[in-house]
Amino acid sequence: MGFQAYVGQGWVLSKLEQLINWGRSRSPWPLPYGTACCGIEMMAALASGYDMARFGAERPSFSPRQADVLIEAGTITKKMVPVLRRIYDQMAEPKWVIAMGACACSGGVFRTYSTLQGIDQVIPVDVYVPGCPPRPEGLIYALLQLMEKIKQDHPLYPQLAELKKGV
Amino acid sequence: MARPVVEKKYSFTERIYLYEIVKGLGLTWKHFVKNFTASLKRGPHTVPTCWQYPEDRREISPIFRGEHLLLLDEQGREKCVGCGMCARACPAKCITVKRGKVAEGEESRYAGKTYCEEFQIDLLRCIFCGFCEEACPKGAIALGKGYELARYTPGECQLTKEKMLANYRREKELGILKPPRKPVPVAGAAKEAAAKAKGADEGKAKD
Amino acid sequence: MNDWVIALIKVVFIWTWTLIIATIMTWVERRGSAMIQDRLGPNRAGPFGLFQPLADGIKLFTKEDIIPEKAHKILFNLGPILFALPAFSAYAVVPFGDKIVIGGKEILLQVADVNVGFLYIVAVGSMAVYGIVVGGWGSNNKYSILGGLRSTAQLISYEVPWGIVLLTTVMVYGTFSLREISLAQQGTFLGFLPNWGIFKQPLGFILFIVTAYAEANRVPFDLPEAESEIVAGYHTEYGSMRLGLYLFGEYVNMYTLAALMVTLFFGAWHLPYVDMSKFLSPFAYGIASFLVFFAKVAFFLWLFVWVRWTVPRFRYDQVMGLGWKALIPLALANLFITALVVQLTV
Amino acid sequence: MDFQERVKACVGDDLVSMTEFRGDVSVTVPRTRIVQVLTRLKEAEGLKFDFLSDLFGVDNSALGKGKKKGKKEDEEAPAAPKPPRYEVVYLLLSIEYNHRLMVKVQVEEGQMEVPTVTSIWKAANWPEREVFDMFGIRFKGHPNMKRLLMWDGFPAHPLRKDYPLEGEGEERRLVYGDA
Amino acid sequence: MSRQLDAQAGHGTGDFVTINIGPSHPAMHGTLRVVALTDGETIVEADPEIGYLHRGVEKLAENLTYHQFIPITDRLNYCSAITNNVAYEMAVEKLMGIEIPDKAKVIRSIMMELARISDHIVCVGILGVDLGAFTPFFYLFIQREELYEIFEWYNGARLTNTFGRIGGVEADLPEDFEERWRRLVPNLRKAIDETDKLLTHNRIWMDRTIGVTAFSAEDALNWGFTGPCLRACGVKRDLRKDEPYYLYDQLSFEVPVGKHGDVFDRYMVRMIEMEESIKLVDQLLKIYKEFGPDDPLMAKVPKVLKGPEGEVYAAIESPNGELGFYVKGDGSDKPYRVKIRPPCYMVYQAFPELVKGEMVADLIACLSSLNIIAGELDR
Repeated sequence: MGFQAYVGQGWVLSKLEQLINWGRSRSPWPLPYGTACCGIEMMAALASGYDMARFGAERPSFSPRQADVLIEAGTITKKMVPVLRRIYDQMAEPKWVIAMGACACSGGVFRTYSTLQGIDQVIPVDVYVPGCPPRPEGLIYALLQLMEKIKQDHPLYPQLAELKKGV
Repeated sequence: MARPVVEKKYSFTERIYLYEIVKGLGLTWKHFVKNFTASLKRGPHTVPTCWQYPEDRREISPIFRGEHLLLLDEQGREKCVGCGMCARACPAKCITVKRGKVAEGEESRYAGKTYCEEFQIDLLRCIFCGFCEEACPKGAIALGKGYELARYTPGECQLTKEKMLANYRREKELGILKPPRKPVPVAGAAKEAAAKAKGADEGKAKD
Repeated sequence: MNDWVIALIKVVFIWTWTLIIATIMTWVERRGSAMIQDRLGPNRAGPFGLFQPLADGIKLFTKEDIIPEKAHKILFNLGPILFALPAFSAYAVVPFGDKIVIGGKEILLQVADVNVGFLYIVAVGSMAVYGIVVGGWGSNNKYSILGGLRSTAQLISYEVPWGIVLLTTVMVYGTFSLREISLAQQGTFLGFLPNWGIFKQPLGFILFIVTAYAEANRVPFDLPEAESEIVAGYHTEYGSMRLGLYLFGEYVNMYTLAALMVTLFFGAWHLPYVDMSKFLSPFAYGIASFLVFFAKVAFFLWLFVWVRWTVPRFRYDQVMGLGWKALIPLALANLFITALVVQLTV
Repeated sequence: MDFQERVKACVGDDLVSMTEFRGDVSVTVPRTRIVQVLTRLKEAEGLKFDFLSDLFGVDNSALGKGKKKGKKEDEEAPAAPKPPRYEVVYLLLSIEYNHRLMVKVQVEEGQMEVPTVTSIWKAANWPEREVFDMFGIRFKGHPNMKRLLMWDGFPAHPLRKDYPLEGEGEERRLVYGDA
Repeated sequence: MSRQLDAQAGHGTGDFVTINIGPSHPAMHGTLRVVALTDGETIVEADPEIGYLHRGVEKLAENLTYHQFIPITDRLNYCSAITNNVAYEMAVEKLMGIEIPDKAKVIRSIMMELARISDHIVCVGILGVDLGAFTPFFYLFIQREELYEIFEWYNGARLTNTFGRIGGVEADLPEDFEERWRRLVPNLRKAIDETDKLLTHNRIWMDRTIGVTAFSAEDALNWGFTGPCLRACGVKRDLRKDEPYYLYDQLSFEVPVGKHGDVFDRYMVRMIEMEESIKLVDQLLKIYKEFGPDDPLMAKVPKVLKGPEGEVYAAIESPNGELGFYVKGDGSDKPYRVKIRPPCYMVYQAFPELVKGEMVADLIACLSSLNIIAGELDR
């Protein structure tokens, strides 16, 4: 069926979709992949000063099966690339990636032989957070941006989601 | 390699687990009650130690190093002359500056004879160390207070000249511009002045 | 309305009630732990974050269901069911109130007044071990196997003191049926004390609460899913709704154990000195007894959360050492003393 | 300075050269005699260098280039005997007397082999592996002579001066099942 | 490395299990990997693998000028960035023979002691979390937020505060520094006291930490231990006392020393050191008051720093131990070779010795008590 068939979302299905998106955006369990200085700032965001648990991200799960958002905080060296790739592949499907900090987004100040220049060469990234390290508010702002992105997701219409991703 | 063997000595209250555990429970109960009553109050900042970010923003320092600004002088003219000193001073080499000659008609818009046609900072590389601000001879660039920089694609994270000027205007209205930097008193200054006053030519600072 | 319809209603009521309690418990755990730690806890999903468990449920429900390729399919699926089922079914014999009269019909506020209530609970309680071991072994992951190993050793070695303490309470009340035990805790004891189990069995209560924490895998005995040592213990490989079942099973297990503690030691639905049935109408009395019972259970559920965020975790051999070298001798001593006392007084 | 005399006496005839810069005394010792010299320095009762603070390599191939520009400097360089390219530096510290000493060993491009000092200090285990990883200098008698910081399949020795900063595009293979 | 362990397990008696406590593990500080050969729960042999955060900082140093390398030193031991900055600047100043003014020395000492407190906060907090006690981490981390505020009001960054310049300090202490510090001290002492009450006399904590991975003094010295891990083994060695730099010879503070070098002693040494640092900052603030507002903060330093030919090694007492910078100049404006002597590098070497025969839970406890910071470890 062509794309037109999906233009009008049935009232019922779109409501269910919004419910699913609401559920997913309200409890993003993070996989805190903290390798360097941004890991300490992510701890500050999870700790009581800024409390990312207010957004439902209270249960950091280190097992990739139970995590939704891979918060990649810190430098990824070329030695770490297979580990990162394997963990990303093990995560269950509706998964998102926040690249926190200059080193994760683009290799930052370390343009050296052993640093991966940006994790988007290895895994798809949903939200880039500049800063070295970004303030905890910056990370929570990124989480809010991610929630907006989840809200526009189409879990029940895979083709629509592909089209939207393409645009 | 003999490992020292350690024998444990407990006082009676430590030997039975419950006394210490109950004391710990008492302590956490105090925290719980304090926070529970605090959280019932209205208003964003209820629990004193927790800043609920989107509603209740924490006060940040006047000299916080955040998103960059391109400064205008009093007559609203761009200070930047496109010399590229900041690009050279940047440890992460994330600034690209393209210098252009000021055309006749636009003296009112630019302070110097040359200006920066194109000024781009790759925020994904920048480590916000503030060296560009220190290295700029004209004081044309400064680090502002923006910290909400998360974007969906790397392209949106490139800071262009327009964005920096827009940042500057926004922060100027909000009145949160950074106070001008106080010059740092240098040790040799007093002796330096004395030496110059005496007109001693073999003064040690030949720079 | 004949009997089996009433029984059906009671079962449905209990089933939904435990589910509601389990969801509220996730919320209480998150907000409670946040309050203890000087922070706020979820407050985005609904007022005070009340819909947070709902959001977690929806997210877990719609997550991709991963079965690891080298995992043992049947055992992997069986694990959570074997863990959650005993937790739910253990509640069949625990009374949650006295009697209630609706439309002239007197209904017992207990699903099944089995006169061997205890044996049923002990039997079903030890079924939970299979859920963890089967899940741990089935997911073919070193951390899970370690988690499964630890949980078998811990649960089995803590069933012994648990059983002995239950035995002593049976000796005190002389009956296995939980209903009679609850009824027996009416009135006062030695003049001024309420006739509750805790005053007859203080040491028994302490032992019971310690072993209950081990049964429910709660800190300081949460070795099977020690967060920092073996990543997530037995449910490392579990993803969406199976993980939900495990988490639910844990909370329902806690609820059952809390209800048991209240029934045995804290005078199930009796207020200390006042006898509610005298001045309340039978219908109101039924409701009141249910509320009093639930208030006590709520305190013990809060105690689970409270202790979890205060106390560090044991090491594996210390758990075993404490179980065998400390709890079992104490339980046996308690048994002999009670036997002596019961023999002399009767 | 009696400290320098005592060091000179202790090192004895193995002394190749001794320099002092900003208060840090550094002694150069022939490559094959390093273990004996260090044990002597450790036991000498006046010095008691019983603590190995650090051990690392330096690549001296580009030492002269930075300073003087211009043609003249190039002809004069080959005339002087080319100094040995690598240098392994041992930083010693005495816990009782609180003084420090730098013991240096020159390593030629040809034989990149230095006897290990893990027999004296167990603390030398990883630094020696790192010097091998970064410069390619092997340590004879080392229990576990393998790369430390880079992954095993890394082809080059990064801290050499001729190796570019951005590296030569080595990627770690992305295959599952690889330990 | 892990293949050789697998082989052993395969052909060995067959009942050993190789557990790969991999880089992404809750207690592995992000980038450490330990392949443990375990017999049931006890560890037969542990083989740590590092290098997962090796960013080539030393090679990068050879391509940046002296001044540009300062922000990179923040990223070494990122729990206490200021100590790395000061150590690097001290080494470069020693190389160039620059003497910094006294007021700059006082400000540097104050900031280093604050960084020491914040580093110990992270270490003790994470040690608690790894042993199951989550709450002390949160109580302590609130105080670290207050310390972040002090750093931020001083130079504009919370964590990676590029502190100081070669030749002195870039700014004077803000006016409200004294008032912020007076407000912080009671809360800090209360948080430390609460952690002490929650953990130190708790028998579960004592069982988990006393006698676990104990280490003798001469082994510690042989393995190159420095800092709290060495003091826990009973050696009274502190660079601030033995090789005093800046004003530490005028200040009075004791050096806490443990007896058995086990996890409990390392924990206690860090707790007492936090208390000592608070006293030190108070004394330093008294000295700071004697300086006038326009006393010099920077020495006379040429615009472009050219390092003379020669090599220099300067070390200070960082929260983890002796942090030393070896800087070799070759006359140009870029250092020829910079070697960083990270304190936790030598401590992590002895990890297989420390952990042999202990249980898996002790491996985790020992690792977080050593306070291994990967940025400093792998450079």
